[in-house]
Amino acid sequence: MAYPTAPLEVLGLWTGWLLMLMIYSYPLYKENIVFRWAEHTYIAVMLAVNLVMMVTNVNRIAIQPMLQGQIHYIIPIILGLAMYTLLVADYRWISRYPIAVLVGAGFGLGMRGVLIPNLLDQVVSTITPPAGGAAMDWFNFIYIAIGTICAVSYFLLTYEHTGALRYPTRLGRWFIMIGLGAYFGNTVLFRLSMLSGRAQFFLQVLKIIPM
Amino acid sequence: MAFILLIVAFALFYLYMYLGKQGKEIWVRTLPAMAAIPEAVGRCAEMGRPLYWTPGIAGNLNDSTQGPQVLASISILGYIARECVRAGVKIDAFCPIPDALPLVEETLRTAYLAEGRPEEFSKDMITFISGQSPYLTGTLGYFQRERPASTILIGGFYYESVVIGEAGNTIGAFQIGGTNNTHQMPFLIATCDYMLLAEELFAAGASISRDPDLLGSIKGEDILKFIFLGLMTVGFILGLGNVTFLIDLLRM
Amino acid sequence: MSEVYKRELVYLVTAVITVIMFVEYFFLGTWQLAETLRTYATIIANIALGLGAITLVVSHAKKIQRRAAGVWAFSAWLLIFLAISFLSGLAGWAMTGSGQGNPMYDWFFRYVYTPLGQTLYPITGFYIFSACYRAFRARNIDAALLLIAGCFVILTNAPVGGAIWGGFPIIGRWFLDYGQVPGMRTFLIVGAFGMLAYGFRALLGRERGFYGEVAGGE
Amino acid sequence: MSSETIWDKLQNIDRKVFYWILWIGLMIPFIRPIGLPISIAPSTRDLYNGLLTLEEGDVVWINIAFGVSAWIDCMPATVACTKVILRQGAKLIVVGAYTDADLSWDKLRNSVPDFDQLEYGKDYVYLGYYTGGEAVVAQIASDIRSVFPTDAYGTPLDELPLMKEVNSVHDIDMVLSGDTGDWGDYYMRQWASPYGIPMAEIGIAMLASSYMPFYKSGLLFGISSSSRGGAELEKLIGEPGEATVIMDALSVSHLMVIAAVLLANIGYFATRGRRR
Repeated sequence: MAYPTAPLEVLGLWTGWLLMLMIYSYPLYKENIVFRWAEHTYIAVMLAVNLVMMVTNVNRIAIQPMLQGQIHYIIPIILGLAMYTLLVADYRWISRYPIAVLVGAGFGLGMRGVLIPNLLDQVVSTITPPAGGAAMDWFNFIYIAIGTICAVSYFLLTYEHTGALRYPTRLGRWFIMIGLGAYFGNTVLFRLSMLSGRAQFFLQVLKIIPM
Repeated sequence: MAFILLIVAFALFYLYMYLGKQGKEIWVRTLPAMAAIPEAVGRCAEMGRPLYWTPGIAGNLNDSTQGPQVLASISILGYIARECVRAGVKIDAFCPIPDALPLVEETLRTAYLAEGRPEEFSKDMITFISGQSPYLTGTLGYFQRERPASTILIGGFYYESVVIGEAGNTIGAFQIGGTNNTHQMPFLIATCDYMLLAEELFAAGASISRDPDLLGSIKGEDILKFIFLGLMTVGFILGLGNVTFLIDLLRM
Repeated sequence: MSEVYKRELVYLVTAVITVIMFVEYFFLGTWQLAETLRTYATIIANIALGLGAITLVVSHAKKIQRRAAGVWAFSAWLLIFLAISFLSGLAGWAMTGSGQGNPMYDWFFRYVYTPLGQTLYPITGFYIFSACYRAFRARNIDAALLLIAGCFVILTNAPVGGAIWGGFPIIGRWFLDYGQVPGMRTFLIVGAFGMLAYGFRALLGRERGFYGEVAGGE
Repeated sequence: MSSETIWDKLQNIDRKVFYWILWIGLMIPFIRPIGLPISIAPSTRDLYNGLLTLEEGDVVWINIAFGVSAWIDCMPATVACTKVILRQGAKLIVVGAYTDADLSWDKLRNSVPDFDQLEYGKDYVYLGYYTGGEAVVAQIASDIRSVFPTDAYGTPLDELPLMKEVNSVHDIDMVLSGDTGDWGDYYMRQWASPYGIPMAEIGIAMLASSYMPFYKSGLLFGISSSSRGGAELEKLIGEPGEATVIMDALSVSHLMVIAAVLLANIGYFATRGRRR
């Protein structure tokens, strides 16, 4: 991508660059007037974009089908508007109905969705012995099985972690820490790779390095 | 097999909820994060600063993964709010999920009503900001301007967890975190004083209520865990001998 | 009677929809009714955004009205900019049917909204750096294990790790492929248990905390 | 406070110092590149080899489920994969799950010169933005036209030669999902698992971590992790690009993290005895 030449694009590039500096003034300096301005600008533009998306989405998935004869789409529109009764003290309770639909769909999909991938698949995967006979494969199998058993026992909430549970639960905590450490390390890659992109952009706009 | 698992789970939850109601004593391990809430509120009262609460922004209520976490967080908010009303501490609830707004408002309103101070409730306690990143900038700005003494980051989080957590640390806030999103747990552990990990998030509301009905379901969960631990142990031993019939059974 | 409308029927709606999702999953594969309900939920969640917008506008209007020190001017700017960008987007959509139909809105989208998103997401890079500094201290065995796993993975991901010592990527990859599995798998399992129990309580109408009621009927 | 040693001070360094060091440190490798060699992860190699099995006329579905904010992480790998796909003679359908999908498509289109030799509508198609999560992914599997009656430019699908014979998941030979969120899960659950369609993931680093079990179990034939995966793919196709350029910055920043961790621990152990 070459450095833009059209005036509006150049203006846009510099606007983005300045907004970046305004936002980064928070971590690099402190909360200040330019950060506050960028903060409010962002809140406004994001809400505007989301509202426009809302209008286009509702039009596409509800209003257009309704106009084409699928009259039942009036139901979610009414339920959605029922949310706004929150603003009227006496009728606030009506807003619970649309929420009940959301909560029901969320729980229904959530509960049915965890049974196989989160529970059965995980148990099967834990107890499936390695296909080959390599010592390292067997070591990994034993490590994962014992680790998972101990770590799950750490989450027993109605039993004291003493007696027979003392060592498995303590060991379980260590396995959890290893998992979280690896995850943490991996996330460092993602975050810093994005920040590198910004550092690159900073230099590109100033034409210190090519775009 | 998934259907059998669901039925077994529901039967166990129901059985122990029933036993709980019948008077069977159910002991639940104290969750340090929940035990720390009075400390968090007390700190705000001492310093005369507000308490910040957020359920994260990971998803709407109808999102299968994030919705239940947001609801669990709002359940805990009820408890926090009552503690705050008693101590005269101002709550600033940052709720970036529009469909959860009525629940947050209702929860806060009920807490004030239950403590006999309905007139102190104000809608201004609730801040809505649309979108993950603006919500983040809004929170950062708020932290520096209002300097809450304690922050409660419990719910469904995405990348904002580490930024809010670190920004909270910068202003010296006492922080309690909690999430079931594996990808954010390391950051809440790193930045918060106390943390509700995975299942603890869902159990937290029940554990503080001391309601035998709710405690019973936690006991049911533990029995289910024992069944799984048993399955895994037996399967592991069989696996060492390359016997796989249990695997075939579970795959049915 | 009003309690029935205000509470019990609400819980019933939640329960019925949850059960419909189950029936579809276990017995029918796909069910038009369940699909329609999910579409309804998407529409409701979309429309609810307007409620959030009203909340936000009212709260900033109050700040302007109060002339709240240090913030009211920003609130005013927020409302003005919100109006300009929303109305230009809406006008563009009404005329062209495209979300980015208006040149002004398109410019805001490309050069204000987009760069701000690109800026905010990476800000975590700063915070994760200082979080590493504080979290990765070998205060006890727990923290030491977190530190060791984290550092090996960091040195695996960056090309420089392998350049320093060829063993870093080998050990780090073991942590990524196997070392982290027990912990991550456990979160999947116990998180699922928690959600099942919580959902079951909601299904029976016993988990009412999130409806603003005090759990346990205190 | 006069007894405060350097180690005590190390324990309480102002965060801003770190942030400045990091910010400046990140820029240096862009000005003076180092060019450290990179190795190829097995999951990236499998992704590349999987793409090489494509035959002329195969149809590949690319889901762009990352916004412009994650371009640096996911776009280089998407660009490299697109080059391989087009050079294999396969056809391409692109969709976007984020509001800024059009910008991402422009970026992809402009980053792959191979598109210039091909014909829109016949060799590749951009269907545009869609929303609705897992339910809509399931819907597309059974009927693409119910979600995308037209392409992103308003042309009915039946007027596009490529789309004439593509109606459902059965007419697609491979799917790639580039993700920052949960869309890869949706495609795995609704496409790869029930229909056995080959699928690979182009994800941010954390997703590469969470999807590792699915790669191990064979549901995914390959994974590219973050910009590192992008750089590995760029190396595999022999065309260094945006990801390769930032690898040095990654090395420097990761080294800084390690240095900070070392410093924190040295300080911690040096002061621990006294605190006791």
